[in-house]
Amino acid sequence: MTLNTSISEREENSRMISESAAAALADGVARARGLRFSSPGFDRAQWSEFAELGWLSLRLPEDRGGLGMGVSEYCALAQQLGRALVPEPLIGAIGALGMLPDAALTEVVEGRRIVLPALSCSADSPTELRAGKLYGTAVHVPMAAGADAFLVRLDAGDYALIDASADGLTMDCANTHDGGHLGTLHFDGAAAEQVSNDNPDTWEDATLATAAYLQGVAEASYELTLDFLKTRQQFGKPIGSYQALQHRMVDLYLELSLLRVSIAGATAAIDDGATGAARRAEVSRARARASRAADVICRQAVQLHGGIGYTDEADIGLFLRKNMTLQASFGGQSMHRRRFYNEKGVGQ
Amino acid sequence: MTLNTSISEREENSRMISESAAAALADGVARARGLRFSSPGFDRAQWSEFAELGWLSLRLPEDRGGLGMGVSEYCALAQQLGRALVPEPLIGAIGALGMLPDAALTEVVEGRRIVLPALSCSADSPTELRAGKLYGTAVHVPMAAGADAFLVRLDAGDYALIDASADGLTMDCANTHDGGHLGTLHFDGAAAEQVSNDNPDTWEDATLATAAYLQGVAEASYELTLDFLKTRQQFGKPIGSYQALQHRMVDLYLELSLLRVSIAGATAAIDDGATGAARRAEVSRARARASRAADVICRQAVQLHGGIGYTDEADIGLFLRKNMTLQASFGGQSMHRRRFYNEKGVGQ
Amino acid sequence: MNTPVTDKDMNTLDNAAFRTEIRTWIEANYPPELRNPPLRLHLKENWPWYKLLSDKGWLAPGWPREYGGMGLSPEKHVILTEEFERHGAARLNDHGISLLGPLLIKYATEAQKAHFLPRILAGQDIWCQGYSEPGSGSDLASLRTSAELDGDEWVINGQKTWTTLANDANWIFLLVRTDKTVKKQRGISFILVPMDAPGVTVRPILNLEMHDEFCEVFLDNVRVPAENLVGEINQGWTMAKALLGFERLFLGSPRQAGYALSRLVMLAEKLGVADDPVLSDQIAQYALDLADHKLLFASFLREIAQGNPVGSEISLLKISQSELFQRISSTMMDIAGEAAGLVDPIFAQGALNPAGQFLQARPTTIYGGTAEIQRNIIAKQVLELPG
Amino acid sequence: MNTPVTDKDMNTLDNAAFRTEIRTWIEANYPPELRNPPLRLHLKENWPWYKLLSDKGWLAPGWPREYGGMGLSPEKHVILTEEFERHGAARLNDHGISLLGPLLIKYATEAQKAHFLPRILAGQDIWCQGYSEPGSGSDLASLRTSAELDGDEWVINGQKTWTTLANDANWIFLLVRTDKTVKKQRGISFILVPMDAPGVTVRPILNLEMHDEFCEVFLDNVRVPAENLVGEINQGWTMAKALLGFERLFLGSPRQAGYALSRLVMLAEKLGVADDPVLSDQIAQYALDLADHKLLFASFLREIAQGNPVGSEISLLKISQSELFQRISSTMMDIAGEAAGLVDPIFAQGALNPAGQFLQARPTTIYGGTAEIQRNIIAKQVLELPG
Repeated sequence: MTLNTSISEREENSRMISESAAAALADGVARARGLRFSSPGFDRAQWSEFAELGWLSLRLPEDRGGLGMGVSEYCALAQQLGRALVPEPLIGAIGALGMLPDAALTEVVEGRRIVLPALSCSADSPTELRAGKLYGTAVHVPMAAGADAFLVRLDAGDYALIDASADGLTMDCANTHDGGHLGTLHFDGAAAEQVSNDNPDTWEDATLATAAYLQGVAEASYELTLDFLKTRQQFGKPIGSYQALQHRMVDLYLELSLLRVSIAGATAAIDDGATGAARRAEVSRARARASRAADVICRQAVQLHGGIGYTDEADIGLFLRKNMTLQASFGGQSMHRRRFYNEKGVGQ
Repeated sequence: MTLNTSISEREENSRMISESAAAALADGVARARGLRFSSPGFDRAQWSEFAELGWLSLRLPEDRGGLGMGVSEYCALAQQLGRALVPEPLIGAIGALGMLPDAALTEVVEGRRIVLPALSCSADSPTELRAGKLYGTAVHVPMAAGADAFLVRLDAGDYALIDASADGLTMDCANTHDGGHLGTLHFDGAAAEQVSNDNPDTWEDATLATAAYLQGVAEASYELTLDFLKTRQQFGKPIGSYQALQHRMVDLYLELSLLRVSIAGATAAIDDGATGAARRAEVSRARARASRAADVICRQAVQLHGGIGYTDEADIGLFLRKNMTLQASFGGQSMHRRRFYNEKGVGQ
Repeated sequence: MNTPVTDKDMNTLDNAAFRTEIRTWIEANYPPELRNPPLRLHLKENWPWYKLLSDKGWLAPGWPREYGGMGLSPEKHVILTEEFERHGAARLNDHGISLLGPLLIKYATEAQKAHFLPRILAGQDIWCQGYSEPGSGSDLASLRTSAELDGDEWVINGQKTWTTLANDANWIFLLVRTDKTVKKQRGISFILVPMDAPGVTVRPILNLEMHDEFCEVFLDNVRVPAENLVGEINQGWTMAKALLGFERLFLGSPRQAGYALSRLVMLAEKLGVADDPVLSDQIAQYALDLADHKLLFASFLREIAQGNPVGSEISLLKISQSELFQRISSTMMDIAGEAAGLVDPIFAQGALNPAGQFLQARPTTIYGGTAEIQRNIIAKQVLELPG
Repeated sequence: MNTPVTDKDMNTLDNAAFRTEIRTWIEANYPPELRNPPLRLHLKENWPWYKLLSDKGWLAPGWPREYGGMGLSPEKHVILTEEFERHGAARLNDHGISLLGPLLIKYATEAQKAHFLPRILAGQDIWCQGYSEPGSGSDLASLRTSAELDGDEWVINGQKTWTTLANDANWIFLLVRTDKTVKKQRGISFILVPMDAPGVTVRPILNLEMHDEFCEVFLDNVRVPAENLVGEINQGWTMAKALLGFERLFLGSPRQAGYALSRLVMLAEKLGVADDPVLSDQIAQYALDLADHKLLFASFLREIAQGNPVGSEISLLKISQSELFQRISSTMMDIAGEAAGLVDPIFAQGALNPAGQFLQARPTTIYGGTAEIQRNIIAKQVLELPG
């Protein structure tokens, strides 16, 4: 892993990955709309292309065959994913990949095998591995129907890797408003392999990348709405000329500006070497801000679009739906607000 | 006490008391301004007039020589007191009066003797009565410097009546921003008389009347601001023509409207016979709303007045200062919100 | 007339007795499978309820008894509505009943009344309302759908949108422009059009709940007889505006916010977070807001019941209830955590569906005049602010 | 020139060394009794600090060294300000230093510069700023104070208001109208007036803190020599606007909100409510808002330090910090309970004064352009919204 890359190097890398992602995702929102409520809700061919672009191995150290990039570059990518409402579960997959043993890596990095994380378990039915057999119930597994395997967090703390087709694994899927789904995985003595957690920061990265994805959602919503205000006419003038709406847009712009600096601040601090509590505080500050900003921006965006915003055919609703689904992904606002405060205090 | 007066009777009484109070307080805000930061911060001659108008004995049952009016009429009066920023501590005195033994009543009802309540004691120095001698420290006693006697709540629950000039009683006063003060009373074996609490609702009345006083403060602030918006010109037109300010005023109008119905609802329910938990819920709903509405209205009123609102010579600041001082009088927003919820639930 | 008429004037009952009678009947008769539907029902779904009310003579509470209505006072009408809502009764395809009927009664010819009113009461005609257009949302009076007289027929061209349940209706009442030379409110007329007339096309619009409650209606050289115009020509705007009073009251009913708050409390219990102090404090504030909102609603009701005119300040009710509903639904989303995005209820029992509540709360600050338009109205007409 | 000049160019130090030098010196020299004054100090109170800085040559960090300033880069200027604020150093009567000086350096004649600049540095002249007028608060360009040339003297009539510390000043710089026939921004000039000129009257205005920080200044046939005009006639507006950049940055400094948050936490501890979960959750949100605000502030600083032009979006900083300061101060009031109204600190130690913080927070959304004006500016100039 290349440590302590300079700021200018990171900025250059981020710009490049951002541009190439924007190009690769040029048909973004229309593609996302088309995949809604299908099974598995995303496109495996697209997944292979993402893998070819190196997105899956972006954070993997160079000595393990990855690109060894920083969270700055990762978040630059995640923003583009959010702008295009990319339904493929890349953030989960990249997180899981960071935990895999070397032997399991190649297929995954090349996009031939999709391993998704299953991190929460049912309180009534905790996940446990006994003699190579997995028991219990994992819940809230995004895009579970598209996985070839799952990296299951065990109730006791470690992980288990299990094939999606394993005997003794059954799955229920429930649709989410963004057109995807959450899977519930029931394990009844299914064969699984224990994986020891040697990369505790992998979920910190996923948390921050989720914040960046939400930043992309917020940015695109904001831009759609600003355009709408400039063009939609009522009472003989563009609605963006009304002061009450102008001030509301300024409030959204402030929230978005705080989100931008919050994520940029976190990525810079982490790539500069922040660890432990300092790192967690950075991640939580950015993640809490992201949920807050995306939520207020998407809600107001729909309101400012008026009746049109309430139709399924208007794209703005797709952003609201994605925001609804991601609000609590890798921890919601209140949890991260609390964690930030516990790790950091009032920062005086 | 005349129980269960009809709504129309109460409305008529309230209208009358409201009109006579408005007439008696015609020089209201200017008088209040003049008395600020003086000692005792209010006017004894005025007190006598209030007594003559029957305001002190308004809630006292007819069989004890009072007017036996309901909380509807009391709150109609308190609103007028708030509109005129009356500094005389009538609400406290009326509360104390409701607890006094018959023998002590006449002088007080006639305004010749001012008995004010001292309800909170210092945690370090609890108030206690031992063999007719009072010990401890009472805190946050509004307008203490003007009292002839105090009705002191003992830490154990009962009350003690003590002369302001009693040996062993010393007093410190600290100015409040409304131009009044809070007294700290140190009791070091001062002679006092025990008073048993036979009217637990007297402080409920005082709490509700404080809400009504704050309603008066909020109404007057709102009206001053609405006038200001209609007359103050900037960029060649009245500032009230700007949509952002119009919408802000509508929000204040909504808050004020909720406050009005909240207090009217509470007074009607209580005069119709609500007791116990139902009564406490009514009082707390109205009191919590009053703090919230007065606070948002007074703060926005100063903001909408612009630079002028920040000068001491503008009357709007007097309302803000009174609001600051009364926010927590007889319990603040969060305490009453909690009590309302505990007594009433979500009301489904 | 062939229409069902109730056998007694229910205004003669006192309020409590009236409420009991309504409640008893609805509990005994309302189809249980239609209670608290998560989405607005289509005609084919709510028809059993329509038919029941029609047979009972309770379909049109506000119409005079001589026209087959219940002739209820506003106060009793509100009690009836409260009891329906309390039981979770579905809303009907009610544009013919609540909007067109009163307008016909006030402005139509005897022939029009005799023809159309009984057909509404019998469920033969289901009406939809064609007011909004794609270019005229908040600015309704800028509508452009035109009607031109050609011999003894009106020729109608244009497009309507947000037409609720147009896909269920066999008739539509339209506001159309009949004079382009005068100021915009002045040249508008009120016309009745059968949905099967050549040139009428309906396209459902999916909303954020993926429901086709709203439609677009295209009118392409649609011809109707001259006598389908109601009232005087170019007076349509005034007529339509005059009938909005009672509708506006119901947009401010505490029903949605109250229902949402009860679901929030149940959800918190199910999720085991009911004792969280931050959440409790929020719920307490919502409970307080709801209680005060109910008092505000009751104060307007009292004015209407006493026959006092209620002005634009009634818009306060809609702002207050819709924004409270939105705040409550946001908290449901917050506590639902990762399940917040689910389409189906997260606990089937009690229909605990945070995302559904959240999405249903969205349009409440948009339809019937956006929250911004309501604030403009109050600022100008109640606070009398300039400009 | 007789002015004190520092013996070295401190820009040559790296940032850390520069910060250390400032910090060490201020800790050794700053008058302890002047730390963290609750109200803005008058000249007679802050004079020891003025004199210290003057003697040290650190009074004018932003002026070029050739004029007796420190000639600091914006980046180092910010570090210096951070260190002063960190130590709780009082703000001086600084209008001559921070506003007039740069304007004279850019626009004045050599004679004007040679006369006025050294007198500011030596503390001989204390300036105040005469821009606002009673009728022109947010709409500054509508000012009406006039100056007419009569022979070789300007005759000035009018009234200024919100003139900070005019009661301490011996000179005032004014924006005055010198041409009433052109559009309002065009006919404004910049003129220097001694406060002891006949016809100048000062009336202090008490503010909500009962402090006379602001004054009204009346100008009644005040005559000054023609050469007291700075720059070109009718160019005063443009000149004054051009110098606002750095001032605007400091209106968005996280200082007030950060100080208030530290006091809130101390107050909560003193009152024994620091563990209240609702309060903790609020404080956590403030801490988060403050942290993000600091990052936003730093991002603007970086632009300025790199010499990039910073546009109207800098108004975001002022909105963000002032409204956060207000939210924090409101929570201080909430937890202070019955003591919230007290004029003096409720705990002397730590100067815990909720009402003082609350009142100080009020004008931050008013002065330097109200929060509403700032939003107008961003809407038009940054978001490019129409109208």
